[in-house]
Amino acid sequence: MTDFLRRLLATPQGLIGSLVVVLVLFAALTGAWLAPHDPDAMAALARYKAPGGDYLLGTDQYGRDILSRILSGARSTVTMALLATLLGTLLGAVVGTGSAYLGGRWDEAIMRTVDAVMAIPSLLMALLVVSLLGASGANALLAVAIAFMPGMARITRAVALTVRKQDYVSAAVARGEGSLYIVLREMLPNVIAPIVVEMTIRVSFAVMLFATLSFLGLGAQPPAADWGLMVSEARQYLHRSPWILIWPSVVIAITAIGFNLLGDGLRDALNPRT
Amino acid sequence: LAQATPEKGGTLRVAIDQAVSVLHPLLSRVNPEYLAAELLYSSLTRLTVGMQAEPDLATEWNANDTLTEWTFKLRDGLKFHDGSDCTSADVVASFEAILDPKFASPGKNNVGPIEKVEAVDPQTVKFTLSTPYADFPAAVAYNNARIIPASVIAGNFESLRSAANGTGPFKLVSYEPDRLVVFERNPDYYDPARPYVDRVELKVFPDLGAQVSSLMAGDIDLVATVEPNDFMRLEGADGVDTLRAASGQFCNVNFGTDIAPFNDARVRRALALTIDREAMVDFMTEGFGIKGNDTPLNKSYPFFKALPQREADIAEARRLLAEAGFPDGFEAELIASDRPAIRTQLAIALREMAKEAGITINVRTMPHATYLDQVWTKGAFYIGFYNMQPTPDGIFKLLFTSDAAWNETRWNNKAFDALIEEARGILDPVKRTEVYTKAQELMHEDVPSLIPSFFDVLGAKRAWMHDYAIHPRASMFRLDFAWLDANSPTRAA
Amino acid sequence: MPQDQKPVLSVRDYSLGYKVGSDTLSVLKTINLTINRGEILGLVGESGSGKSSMASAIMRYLAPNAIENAGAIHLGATDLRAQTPRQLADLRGSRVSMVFQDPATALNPTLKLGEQLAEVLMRHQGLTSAQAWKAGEERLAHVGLKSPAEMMHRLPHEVSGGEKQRVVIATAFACNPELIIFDEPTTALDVITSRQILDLFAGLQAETGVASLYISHDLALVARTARRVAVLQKGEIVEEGDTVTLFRAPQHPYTRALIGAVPRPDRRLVKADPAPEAAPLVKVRGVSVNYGRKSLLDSLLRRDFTPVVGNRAVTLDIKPGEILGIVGESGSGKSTLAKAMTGLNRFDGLIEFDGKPVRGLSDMGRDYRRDVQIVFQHPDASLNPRQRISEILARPIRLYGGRDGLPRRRQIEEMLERVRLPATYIDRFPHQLSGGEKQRIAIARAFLSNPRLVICDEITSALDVSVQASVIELLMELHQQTGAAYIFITHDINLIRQIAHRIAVMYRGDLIEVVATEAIAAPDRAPYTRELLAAVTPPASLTLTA
Amino acid sequence: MSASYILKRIALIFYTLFIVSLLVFGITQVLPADAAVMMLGENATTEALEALRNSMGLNDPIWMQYLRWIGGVVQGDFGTSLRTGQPVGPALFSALGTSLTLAVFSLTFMLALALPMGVVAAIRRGKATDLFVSFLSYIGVALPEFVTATLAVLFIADWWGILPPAGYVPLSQNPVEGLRHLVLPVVVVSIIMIAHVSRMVRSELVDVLHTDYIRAAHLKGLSRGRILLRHGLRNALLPAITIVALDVGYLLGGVIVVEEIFSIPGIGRALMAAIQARDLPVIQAGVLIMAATYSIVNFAADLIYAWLDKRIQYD
Ligand SMILES: Nc1ncnc2c1ncn2[C@@H]1O[C@H](COP(=O)(O)OP(=O)(O)OP(=O)(O)O)[C@@H](O)[C@H]1O
Ligand SMILES: Nc1ncnc2c1ncn2[C@@H]1O[C@H](COP(=O)(O)OP(=O)(O)OP(=O)(O)O)[C@@H](O)[C@H]1O
Ligand SMILES: [Mg+2]
Ligand SMILES: [Mg+2]
Ligand code: NI
Repeated sequence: MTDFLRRLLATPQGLIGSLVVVLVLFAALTGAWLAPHDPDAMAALARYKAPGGDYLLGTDQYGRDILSRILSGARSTVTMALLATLLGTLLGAVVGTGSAYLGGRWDEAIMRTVDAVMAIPSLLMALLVVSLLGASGANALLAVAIAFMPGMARITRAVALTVRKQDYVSAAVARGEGSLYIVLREMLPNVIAPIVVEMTIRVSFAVMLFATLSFLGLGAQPPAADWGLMVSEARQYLHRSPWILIWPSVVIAITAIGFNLLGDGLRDALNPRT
Repeated sequence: LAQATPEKGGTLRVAIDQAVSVLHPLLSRVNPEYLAAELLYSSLTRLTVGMQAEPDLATEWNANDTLTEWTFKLRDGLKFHDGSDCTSADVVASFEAILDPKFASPGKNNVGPIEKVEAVDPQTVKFTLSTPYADFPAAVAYNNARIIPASVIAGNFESLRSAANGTGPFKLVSYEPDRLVVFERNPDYYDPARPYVDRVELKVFPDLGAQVSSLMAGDIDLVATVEPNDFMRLEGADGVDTLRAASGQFCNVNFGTDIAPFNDARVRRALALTIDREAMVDFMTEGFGIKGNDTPLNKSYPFFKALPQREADIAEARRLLAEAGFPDGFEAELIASDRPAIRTQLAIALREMAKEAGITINVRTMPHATYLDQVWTKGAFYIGFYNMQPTPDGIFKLLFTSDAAWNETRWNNKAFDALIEEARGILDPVKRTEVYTKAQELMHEDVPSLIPSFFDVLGAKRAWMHDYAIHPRASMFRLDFAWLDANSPTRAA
Repeated sequence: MPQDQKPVLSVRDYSLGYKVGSDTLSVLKTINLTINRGEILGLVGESGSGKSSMASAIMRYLAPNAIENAGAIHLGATDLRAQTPRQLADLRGSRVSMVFQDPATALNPTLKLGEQLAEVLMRHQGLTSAQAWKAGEERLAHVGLKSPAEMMHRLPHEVSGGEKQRVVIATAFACNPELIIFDEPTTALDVITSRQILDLFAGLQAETGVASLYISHDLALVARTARRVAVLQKGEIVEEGDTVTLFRAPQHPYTRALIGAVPRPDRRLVKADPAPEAAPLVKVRGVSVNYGRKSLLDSLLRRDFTPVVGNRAVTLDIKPGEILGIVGESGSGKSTLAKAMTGLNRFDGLIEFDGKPVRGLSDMGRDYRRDVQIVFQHPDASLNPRQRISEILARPIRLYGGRDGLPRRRQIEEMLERVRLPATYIDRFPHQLSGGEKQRIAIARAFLSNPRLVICDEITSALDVSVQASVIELLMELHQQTGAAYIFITHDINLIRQIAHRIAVMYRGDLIEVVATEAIAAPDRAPYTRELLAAVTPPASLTLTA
Repeated sequence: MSASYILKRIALIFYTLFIVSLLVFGITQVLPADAAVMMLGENATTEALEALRNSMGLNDPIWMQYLRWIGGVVQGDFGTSLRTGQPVGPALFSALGTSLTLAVFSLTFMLALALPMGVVAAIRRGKATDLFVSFLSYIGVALPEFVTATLAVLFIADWWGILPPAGYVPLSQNPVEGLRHLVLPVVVVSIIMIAHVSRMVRSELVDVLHTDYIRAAHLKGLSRGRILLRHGLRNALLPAITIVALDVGYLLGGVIVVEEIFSIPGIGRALMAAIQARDLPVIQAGVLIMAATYSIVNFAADLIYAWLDKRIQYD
């Protein structure tokens, strides 16, 4: 493990990515306490303030402190993205490994269906699911998870199939091990690594997708301090005070880049070839 | 402002923020659709910017003494776009169609208490009303009260969804609901001078920012409604005129007065007392509005008399709550649909203000379609949004009487209903004002709905476009008066 | 053939290292080599000894992290180290060329063979495309390809491995270079094909007199091809000399160990034959395996479907304690049979184990699983990289029950000792072991259940000669201790002749014959068996000392 | 590539559309909205609504409604929009045309930039150029389209006034204006794809440049240009074809946002409007058409791939 960490941190991507992600996670955990102001408190006299003074990053259209909103929004934004990715991955992994394990006709039927579902662009899929369930953060989470599912199913299946062909799995089968042991102890640990890489990169994707859903009015709902929502609301006030748009965009970008870098770093660390 | 004589020609390009989903004038429901209908069709009367009824197809009208019978005289030689004559029979058929539940016209409840419509002669129409109604000439100017050919109503009513045949200043050239609707000048319009422009193009810009950018780039000539922030941005822009009219437009918080805890007037009043109205005007309108006093009338309406302004009083609010049995406040879910965004802004601002009095409000937003389906007129606590109506009667009858078309609050106050009914039969402005003031007092006291502020109607146009006055009603445009000067890029060709 | 004494290649005091992290890994140390015109120099050494690095150094195509410390490399009078990249490009392919181990990867999969040959001619001999194409056809004919014109138009995947390697060789010889480097050119090919390629090489070499550096770890092969041999150990040439002398009287202990590790059919490693009258432990009766499955669409359209045949009605017996060798070219169905017997493949037919019939996977109960164990070819792949040795070895004990009274960990440590690994390895992960050590773990895993039949599927082919010898030694020891029967699958006929009681020969899914090991070289063998045997290079020492 | 392979791929397209049709029909059935109310508006009487429901067959069993719908679709009748009362098919297909114009330009632009970027980064792996390209690609995936679109409008259209900020002019009507209006949307949709594709091209090419046959080509003394173009790129770009085709799914999704912001009357906006207005027939048809487009593009990509790379053995 330490060896792995050392390899991860040796690459610039791994290093910067880990740093950023740790920072973002830290903000997600403690942001609500660190916030200097009440993120929801409005101040009629302090609207559209530029950064400086009491308000480090300025204030928004209601006179709310942007820094506090970003900090307290970190929790929901990052957790949502993580949870959605996790859930999508989990669902996808179940379908993918299940399909790979069942094999034969079942595999064919399942994968063709997964392919079919993939023909619906993931944003559109998410839109449909949200409008079905109603616009709210929780439903957006589910929507993103569902939108991620087919892709993840495909990837896990591909990985699971390669793992399944490995001799150590054959050895376990020949030894007469039960399916449960084979799937859980022999296959899963080896399937997980590439999936973790894919997942990490998808987190940034999820952040984008949530933001886009918010823009289309189907994601997090005001007055939530969700970053995507903050950006999409801020578009309207861009000309009064660009800061309202800039700050949340910057944190979104940093988060997305951080997870992307970490994903690339993980990939390199797990695959010594490149 | 140079009072130049109108010049002819050019293409007027207007930005609209929603699709013209419905072209049928009897079925239109949102401002862009009203605009298209107004270009293509005419009504008996229409409202001036001062909210007075003026002749449109009808040149003159009069009523009997009890205000229950109204006779309208049509112009000579009116012709539909297809060349056929427009006569009193078409007017009768149109109004009958509007009133016929089968066709489900949204204007059914807005055109007055019509009992019967008759054609007296080809140019005279007589309306018999069930109750006296002094505002009738303004009511027949309602957006859906357009005159369409009787033959269409008898034949294929739905055909007007994709084609048009009216008596309006413009004819339909092409119709793409989500992109572009094109009109051309109607050479047979009853006023030979008007309209001045050759063509009108309605361009759909779903993104508000794109509208404004396009106006600044000179790609369009008029944005009928702009947001306060865009308005401020446009105020300094070269070659752009901003347009502003005080109005009775408002966003309100509706209580389901039959659902606890909002069935207790003390609770409703307590909530009203938490609102810092000055701040609310700022939050919601960026200052382009005035304070509301929890009644739908303001000084833009005739027969209006101001009541003492309600201001925030947290102590009193807490006292009322305690009296109503909520000494520690209560928790409630406030529902706002997502369009227009101002609904959410009101909800969020109220949430913060109500906190002071210990009331916890959870804001829930939902797509407009879901809101209409599940919450509207049924909910306990939700946000409404209304254009200014032509008359006080219009707004009261639309929202607050027991028989209101959209009885959002189920307030159903008999005394109030009687006052509104009484006012309908009064011609004397002083007396009418008195009655409406009493009605306002009832509302102000009982607070079926919170009306914290009114918004001005804001718009913007290129300086090369002239004689366009923004209408307080926001759903009226009168583009047949507008003209383009030689600086307009579309005049050059 | 007269030998021109002016060296074509001379390497003087050459050293090479690779930068790994902040350290430098020294790979070649003060190497001195010369090759004269018409001469073949064999370069042998175990894996990682630096053979390929030497080839790259000569070709001036070094990894970016390579560090050259000292020394000179001359091709004729040209100082290769002093050449600019442009000059080098002119040299490569025209004055010096190279043949790689695997023809499948050395050819661009999306370009026609003809183009890949013709481009060298165009580049170095200034031919036009049409001329080069014609010349290419001649070259192909020269390397013994049947229809060269047609061959020129084929893509690599449309021809066999042997044909590919012929194309590669034709390309290497195309511009009549002074020096050709062969880096294990036959390892990827099966016995018979590699034999043909070697003959082709010998012929061409004699004809053109090109100087060659022939790299291999197969001593027997080098002994046949090269007149002179250099032995490389950990980057140093420990011994160099005339092939005959070197093999007859190796000076350096490393050379001796290398030669000693070469399997020699005459030196049998199994003692007694199993009791001939004993009832067979396993009876394989008409076992067939087909690969592939009719797809849904095919069955919907009622289309015919021809499956890939893995095994066609294989029948054989194995007696208790017997070592049965299975040989045959790649793809002949050896592994398929092994997999069928261990329940990894569906099969038709009957397997009788110790009198109990097994008709399919469901008949393979716990007892069968315990009694029949398999060891795979690639030690890297057969051990789960995410499990410690302790977990890997604990499984058979948990599944089949170990010896009572002894803690499981203790049993594992004992087993480690039996396969001659330190007990401290118990907490390691597979990647912390060498290839040979990993294979020992795999063997330990198989023997933990006290099996009665162990199937070894080419278990030594991924290992170095010397490591291979020690693994074989271990296997023989375990055989004596436990008396388990083995099925030993291999390509190495010399090896199998050392250890098997009987040898089964397979060809394209069919079992050709099963013969006693002594009788494998008898003249009345099946034609394919004879062909196979003839292709085998007998161990150098044998031919040379006899 | 055999006829049976093609047949199989076509069967797969139909299967895909079947599954998608089931899915979207299912979703629209449970959407919280009543088609009859949508059509008649909130003022309609109960009787009128009931009559409409009957005439639209909304009271039939679900499977019958599905069969009726799919039957219509097969005959090219996608139903009538609840919102506009117009037939769905023609409106959506013209919107699809608009979106495809945008998509084709975006793909072209994306490839024109992403390919050279990836190639240069691969050749100069580890050098400053490579880092710069990586940096660009990280930036590219860092912001949602609606932000990049907003910024593009702000800087390029509002401040510099070079390009129109929004709107759409059909190319057939006025090619010059049409192209001018396409520039910003095309750039915005392409950004994320450029990042993705250039990274992919880079890693594919890096892999290829490490193969034995590239080494062999070097050792044959071939020129760097020939090695890169003839041996390297060809093999690196082939897999890119299928991946780019998969990106079309992303493109179709991204188009929704871009069309919304730039007021382009494409299928994305039509769908968005339909979703907001609960215009069920349009949602159904729109999703189906998008899925069909995606499937067909991927089919084409597979065919091209199989045709270019004869190695691939499809079964
Ligand atoms: N680019 C490199 N960086 C670091 N170490 C390397 C590099 N290339 C080779 N090595 C190491 O140098 C040593 C010699 O490698 P080389 O490929 O020359 O061996 P070889 O004798 O050809 O082995 P084999 O018989 O397996 O082909 C090995 O230990 C190898 O791991
Ligand atoms: N899973 C599979 N699916 C389809 N065909 C297979 C499969 N495994 C093996 N085959 C085919 O079955 C035949 C026999 O293969 P098998 O692996 O048994 O050969 P082998 O003798 O072990 O060869 P090698 O010496 O290369 O290991 C070959 O033609 C091979 O291509
Ligand atoms: Mg080597
Ligand atoms: Mg095998
Ligand atoms: Ni334009």
